[in-house]
Amino acid sequence: GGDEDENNVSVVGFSVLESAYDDLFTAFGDTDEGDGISFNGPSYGASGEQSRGVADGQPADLVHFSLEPDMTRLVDAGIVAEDWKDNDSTGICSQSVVVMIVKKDNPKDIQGWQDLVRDDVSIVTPNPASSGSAKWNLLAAYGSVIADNGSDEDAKTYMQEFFQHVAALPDSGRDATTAFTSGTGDVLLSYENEAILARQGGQDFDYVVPDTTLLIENPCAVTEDAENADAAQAFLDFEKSAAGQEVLAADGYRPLESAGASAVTVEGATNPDDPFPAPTTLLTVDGDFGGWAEADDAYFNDGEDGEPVGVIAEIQSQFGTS
Amino acid sequence: MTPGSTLGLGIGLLWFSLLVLIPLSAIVVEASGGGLDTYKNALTNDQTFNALKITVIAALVTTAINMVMGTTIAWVLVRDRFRGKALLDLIIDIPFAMPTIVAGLVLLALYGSQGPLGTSFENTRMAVFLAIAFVTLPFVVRTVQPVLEEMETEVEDAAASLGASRFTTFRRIVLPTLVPAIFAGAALSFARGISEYGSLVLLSGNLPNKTEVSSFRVASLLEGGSRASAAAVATLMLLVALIAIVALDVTQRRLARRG
Amino acid sequence: MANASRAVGNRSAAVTWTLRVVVVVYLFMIVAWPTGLVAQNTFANGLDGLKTALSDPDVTHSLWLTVRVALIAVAINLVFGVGMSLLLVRYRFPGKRILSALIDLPLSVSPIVVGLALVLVYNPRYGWFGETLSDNGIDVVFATPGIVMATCFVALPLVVREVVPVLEEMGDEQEQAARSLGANGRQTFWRITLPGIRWAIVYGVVLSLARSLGEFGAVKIVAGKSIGDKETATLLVQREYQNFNQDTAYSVSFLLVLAAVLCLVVVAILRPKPESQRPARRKQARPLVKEST
Amino acid sequence: MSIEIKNLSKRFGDFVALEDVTVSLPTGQLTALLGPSGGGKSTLLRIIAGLDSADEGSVTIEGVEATHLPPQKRNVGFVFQHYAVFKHMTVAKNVAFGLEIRKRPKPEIVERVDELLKLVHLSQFSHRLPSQLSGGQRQRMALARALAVEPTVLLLDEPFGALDAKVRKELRDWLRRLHDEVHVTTVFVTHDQEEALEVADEIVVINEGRIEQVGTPDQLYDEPANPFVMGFLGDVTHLDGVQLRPHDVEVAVEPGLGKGGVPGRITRVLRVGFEVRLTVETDAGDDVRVEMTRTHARNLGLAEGSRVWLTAASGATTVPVLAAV
Amino acid sequence: MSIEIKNLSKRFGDFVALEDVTVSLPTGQLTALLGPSGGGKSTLLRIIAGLDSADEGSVTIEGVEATHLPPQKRNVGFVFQHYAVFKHMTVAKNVAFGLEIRKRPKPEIVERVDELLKLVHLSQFSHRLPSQLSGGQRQRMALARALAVEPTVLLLDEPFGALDAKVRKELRDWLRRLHDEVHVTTVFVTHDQEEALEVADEIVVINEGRIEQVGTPDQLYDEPANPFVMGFLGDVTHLDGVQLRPHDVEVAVEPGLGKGGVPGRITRVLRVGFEVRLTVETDAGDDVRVEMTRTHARNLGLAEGSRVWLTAASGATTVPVLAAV
Ligand SMILES: Nc1ncnc2c1ncn2[C@@H]1O[C@H](COP(=O)(O)OP(=O)(O)OP(=O)(O)O)[C@@H](O)[C@H]1O
Ligand SMILES: Nc1ncnc2c1ncn2[C@@H]1O[C@H](COP(=O)(O)OP(=O)(O)OP(=O)(O)O)[C@@H](O)[C@H]1O
Ligand SMILES: [Mg+2]
Ligand SMILES: [Mg+2]
Ligand SMILES: O=S(=O)([O-])[O-]
Repeated sequence: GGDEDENNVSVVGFSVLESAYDDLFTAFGDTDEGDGISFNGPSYGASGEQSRGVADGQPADLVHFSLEPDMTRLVDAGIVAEDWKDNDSTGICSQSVVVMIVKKDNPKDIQGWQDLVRDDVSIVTPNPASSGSAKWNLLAAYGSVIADNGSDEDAKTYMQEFFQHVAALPDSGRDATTAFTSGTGDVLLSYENEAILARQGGQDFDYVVPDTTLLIENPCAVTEDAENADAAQAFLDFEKSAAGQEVLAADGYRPLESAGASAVTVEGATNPDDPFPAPTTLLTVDGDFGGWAEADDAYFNDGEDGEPVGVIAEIQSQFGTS
Repeated sequence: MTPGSTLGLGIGLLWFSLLVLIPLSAIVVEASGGGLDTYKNALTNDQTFNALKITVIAALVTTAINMVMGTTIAWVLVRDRFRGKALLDLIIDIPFAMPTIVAGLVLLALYGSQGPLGTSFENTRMAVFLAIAFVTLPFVVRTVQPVLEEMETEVEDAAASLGASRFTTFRRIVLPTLVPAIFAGAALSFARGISEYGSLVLLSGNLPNKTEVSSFRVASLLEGGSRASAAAVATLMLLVALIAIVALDVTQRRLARRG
Repeated sequence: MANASRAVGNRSAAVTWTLRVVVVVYLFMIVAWPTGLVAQNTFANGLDGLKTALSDPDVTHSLWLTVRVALIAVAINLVFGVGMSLLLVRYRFPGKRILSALIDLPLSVSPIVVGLALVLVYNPRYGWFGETLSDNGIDVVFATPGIVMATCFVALPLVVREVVPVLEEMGDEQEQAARSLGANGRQTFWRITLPGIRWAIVYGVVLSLARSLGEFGAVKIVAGKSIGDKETATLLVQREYQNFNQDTAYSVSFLLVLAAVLCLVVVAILRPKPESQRPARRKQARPLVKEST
Repeated sequence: MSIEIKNLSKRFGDFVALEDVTVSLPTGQLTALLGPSGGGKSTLLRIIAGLDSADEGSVTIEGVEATHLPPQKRNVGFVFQHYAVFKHMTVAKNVAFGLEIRKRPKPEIVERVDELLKLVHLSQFSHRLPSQLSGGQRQRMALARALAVEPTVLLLDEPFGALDAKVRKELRDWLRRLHDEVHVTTVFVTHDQEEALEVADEIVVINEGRIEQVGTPDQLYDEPANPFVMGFLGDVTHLDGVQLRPHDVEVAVEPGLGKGGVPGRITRVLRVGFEVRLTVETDAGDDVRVEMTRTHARNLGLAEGSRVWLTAASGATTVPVLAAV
Repeated sequence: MSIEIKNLSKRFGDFVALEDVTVSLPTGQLTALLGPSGGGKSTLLRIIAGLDSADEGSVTIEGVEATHLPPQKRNVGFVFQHYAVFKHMTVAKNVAFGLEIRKRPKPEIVERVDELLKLVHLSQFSHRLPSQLSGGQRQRMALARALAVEPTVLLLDEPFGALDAKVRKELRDWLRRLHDEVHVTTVFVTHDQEEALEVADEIVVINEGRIEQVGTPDQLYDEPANPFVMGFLGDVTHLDGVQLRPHDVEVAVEPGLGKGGVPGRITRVLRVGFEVRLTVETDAGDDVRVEMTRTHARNLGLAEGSRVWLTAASGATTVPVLAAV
């Protein structure tokens, strides 16, 4: 949007990004580079849907998705440069981990992945067809079995049980939060930053960082035909800088190592002074699933192009929720 | 047709086509692109099937409620007299004029867990029924009301003078006269019920197989990038809308013919 | 009715009261109370909620956009509606009946389907016409024209539905009289036809306005989730509510409800009074009734 | 026996629609309630039928005290001006309605409906819907429907008011003949004096909620009780300070003996059928209307411009002008 | 000069509404188009006004070839049965409409409207809306509106059809007088023969799209061209193999000389005003209707049951029964 405005950067981001970006816009506006640059008409929604929107023509100068395949779609469409990863942060702007959001005081005492498939527990996680958060959650769940020395078969069995406990598959990470806060399910799988943000916003629940979890890395890029490429790039640079990462950290994102940001107190975190506890086992997509290019096909391919259906997608479809 | 009116008709049809006809056909074309398989796959998906089932059931149930309540309301508005009746008449149209998203919010405020009633209807089937009952409320009332107003009370006098009791008069004389209007309203109510979206956004929780209705199914297929499947479900919904419109047209014509 | 007879009028008091109470309670529970709660929630903290909301540029932006879109859509529907009504009532042409039925179609199409339909045709990348239009610098989807079209679509039949019956009832005798007195087509339309249907047009416009201000689903699909200058008030309500800003959501909702109710009040005031407030019908009708077989 | 109405009053709010009406409508006869619009005719008829209730007074129908009976217990047939047909039922179903309500056996109903439709000449239309009938046919159907339940009295509220002149005349004759066949006590409302004079055995003139006069057509025409009845029952013209009927004005082509009549000049001659209608402007400047047969006019050689002298015929019904309404 | 209609034909689909109609309607006169419903009267009038177009034939109005002129160019005043008043305009505005369209100067319009409203006796209603007028007043307003543009011809389609009998009669007289004042060529449609006979200078009888006869009221009444016209213009009864008017039947109380007349018995005596209507059942079983004056009936001492002998009066208009329609 904001085509009329020369110094406007149009942003397309994934669903939970909004309030962090609002803070970033403000902080960036206070810098010299950011002076006079505006961010009217940003758009936030389920990562996959947002990515498809841009591929289908929604105007964007700067895109910030939940996960890499959504960026790859734009590279394939020629909207984002092939070399979008060639920088210090390998194209990543923000980080988080998968956490379990539970009711206040954790009445069902949910601590880890095996608790999710207990008889009395129902799960809310978004729909992988549109949401990035969903794919992170499902991979984390699958990976937790492998990390526990399980086989792929064990993991599949676990995922089958998992889906039996799913109460709702909202369209985006944010929709999932709304569903959970309005009473659906006993546990919500989400970004750590979303848990912290919601608590900052007055939502009265707790969250658990399980022992085994997955590192979330959200990619970002300036588009090829950006109307305001310089301004967009300046903002992106600011976001990845120490100052930018500190802003993000205050909103619950784990700072990028490459930025060298100093520690901040994070309101809403379980322990505001040690906001980002390290899990016992931190899985990564590159390290444990062979990178997104492989993982997306292997686990989430919906088989529409006649290719083999992804492992998780297949299990999910058996439960009729797709 | 004069040249001027022909030109007017041309422009009107062009706009109508660009706005309505071509886009709606695009849905059918999109869905049919992959042959019948698209329909088969879309509709054999359990979640889709359940969404359609829930939608149809909710629309049917609320339509049935509307047929009874709508007729009763119309009756009271036309035949009864009491203070504040004009206000009731106004209230009937509120669901039609109120933005649907707000309608959901409004119902949530009363029937949600934070509402004064202590009911927590959010994310339940009750919420779906409630929302659809709310948005479809005016249809039967507004189709029956004018017919009742037009109806000569003399006809009822005639039945009475022929020996019919009030109940018999209602059942054999009044009701048959109202039936076409009731069904016309029901057709509109059903069509609207089956296509409801906005009022459910904040209210139904959109739980698959439980409270997810077909509009959400289309939206979510679309968000998930399955345009063809979305179009297939949309085609089905369009078909129902068309049938409702035809039913409406037929009943209205029958009403007119009866004179 | 004025001449409600004994047989019809004095039903037993028990039945009258039962029906009356059932109707009042039902309407109160379904419509009146929930609607009232919006106001209550909006003013829970006095005027603060409303003030805060209105100081948010996104809110004012969205309200302004909503009003602008609604006005444009109403203007388009007005011209289309009046023109179409005239054609449907005063002229004969093949396919007329189908057209008149199809015009009602938007009333029963899901807003999501409307959005999907428009996207399929006007999307700049894969839409049937979208590419061509976009190459010529015309953006429809993800831009205001799309929002206007979606709004036009859902409110399309409202003017026609109001005007057609009035035109039919009016008949063409007055127009013929004007012609015989020397008026040409244009003069006849402006001086005779239009004044004859002006109230119907006003109702149609007011109803369209209410509907246009409140459109949600179709716009949501077409607009592309953009905040600020492409976000209508209803979209903002959803976003704010889901972003845990219930106060803003209620404040904007309240404004929308207020607009809707105002529209209805206008219609209620303008509509001719029902039978009961006119002189007794049987007397009035007599000289006009001529039997035709 | 008959319909006895005693001291009946009816008010709508402040408005007095009927004021202390007492009248007896004879059994087996065809009685007309005649009067101007708003006079209270329909109100009276509806009270007899039980469709409205009186504020005061009583109604007795064929010996049965009926003041407080509901309409369905009065066994009264009512025919409405606008027919009040049941639009969703066929002609036969309409006629059968009252019998079905009474749970008569099927074959009996079929037979009776057939018979009635034959009576009103609608046999071939029995399966049509009312919307497919002409106005006159609808009205005949409404009559058959009312007759089906063998009412003790038949009440018709301006039964032909909604029909056009020609059909109205036909149906008028037909009603008279029907009554001569069926002989049910019949009361019909009209505001057309010709209709009343032609059809009724007895006429009740009602005006402003009061009964002005009751009598046979001849009585009313020849001995009107007051100027209102005189004016309402036929044409009236003014001559020399009195009201009289145009055919009671005698025309002479030369001044008579004595007073010699009122001199004037013929300004208009109109022939309708075998009747001639003259307009005479008197020397005083008044217009007097005169009617006579064509033969008579020809004998007198009357034409536009003729000078004439007018007198009231001997035995003419006259009323002083001052009292005229 | 006048309205000349030549070989006019009009079809609606297969249905022939007018078939080769040729007629000349004289200037300055009041002409009635008389005929039964569906005969084509309105169609003819609308074609003259240009509101419909003919399939074949030509229309000339006061010397101007008008066949293809649009209505607004014909300078024709048209008055519709249901008035077609402009509901949203006051009476004065209605009347002024045609003048405003013609962009006449304001003061002239005001003056002319005043004058016309005076003519139709509506001056005190000039600021009312049509809905506040009675039917008769509305029709007078419609007339004033049509007259305002000083039309060369004034066309009225059943102008009084929607009014009730009393008002209709009043307006009829008023139209006649108005025409005598204004003298504009006027054509009016009616299906009421009495209206035509009373008001028109000349009558055109139309039936089934064809012209049956053209003539003055007297010509049509006394010398009907065919049984249809005879039957349509007045009452007809049958006597001894011929059709004739009821007042042309002579009644004797004893058999006459020679053939002696048709014997019968009076079955019904009906007095309406100064006229008496008898129904006589002949010995052959036919019903014959007879009309005579009351005096005549009294002189003969006629009553129900009297035995009488009937003959056709000498000079009576008769038509053989077989040819009757
Ligand atoms: N339900 C009513 N409420 C108020 N006034 C009424 C009602 N019914 C009749 N009236 C008044 O009572 C008076 C008599 O009415 P009624 O219908 O009996 O007259 P009518 O003689 O039948 O006249 P018409 O010939 O016009 O039918 C009228 O002035 C009428 O306005
Ligand atoms: N627009 C039309 N389409 C088809 N048929 C028509 C149309 N207008 C008139 N007719 C037919 O043409 C015939 C003559 O109609 P017209 O209106 O001239 O009759 P009319 O003599 O004026 O009768 P009425 O006294 O009932 O007004 C009728 O049978 C009528 O049904
Ligand atoms: Mg009456
Ligand atoms: Mg006609
Ligand atoms: O916005 S999500 O992609 O995380 O749903």
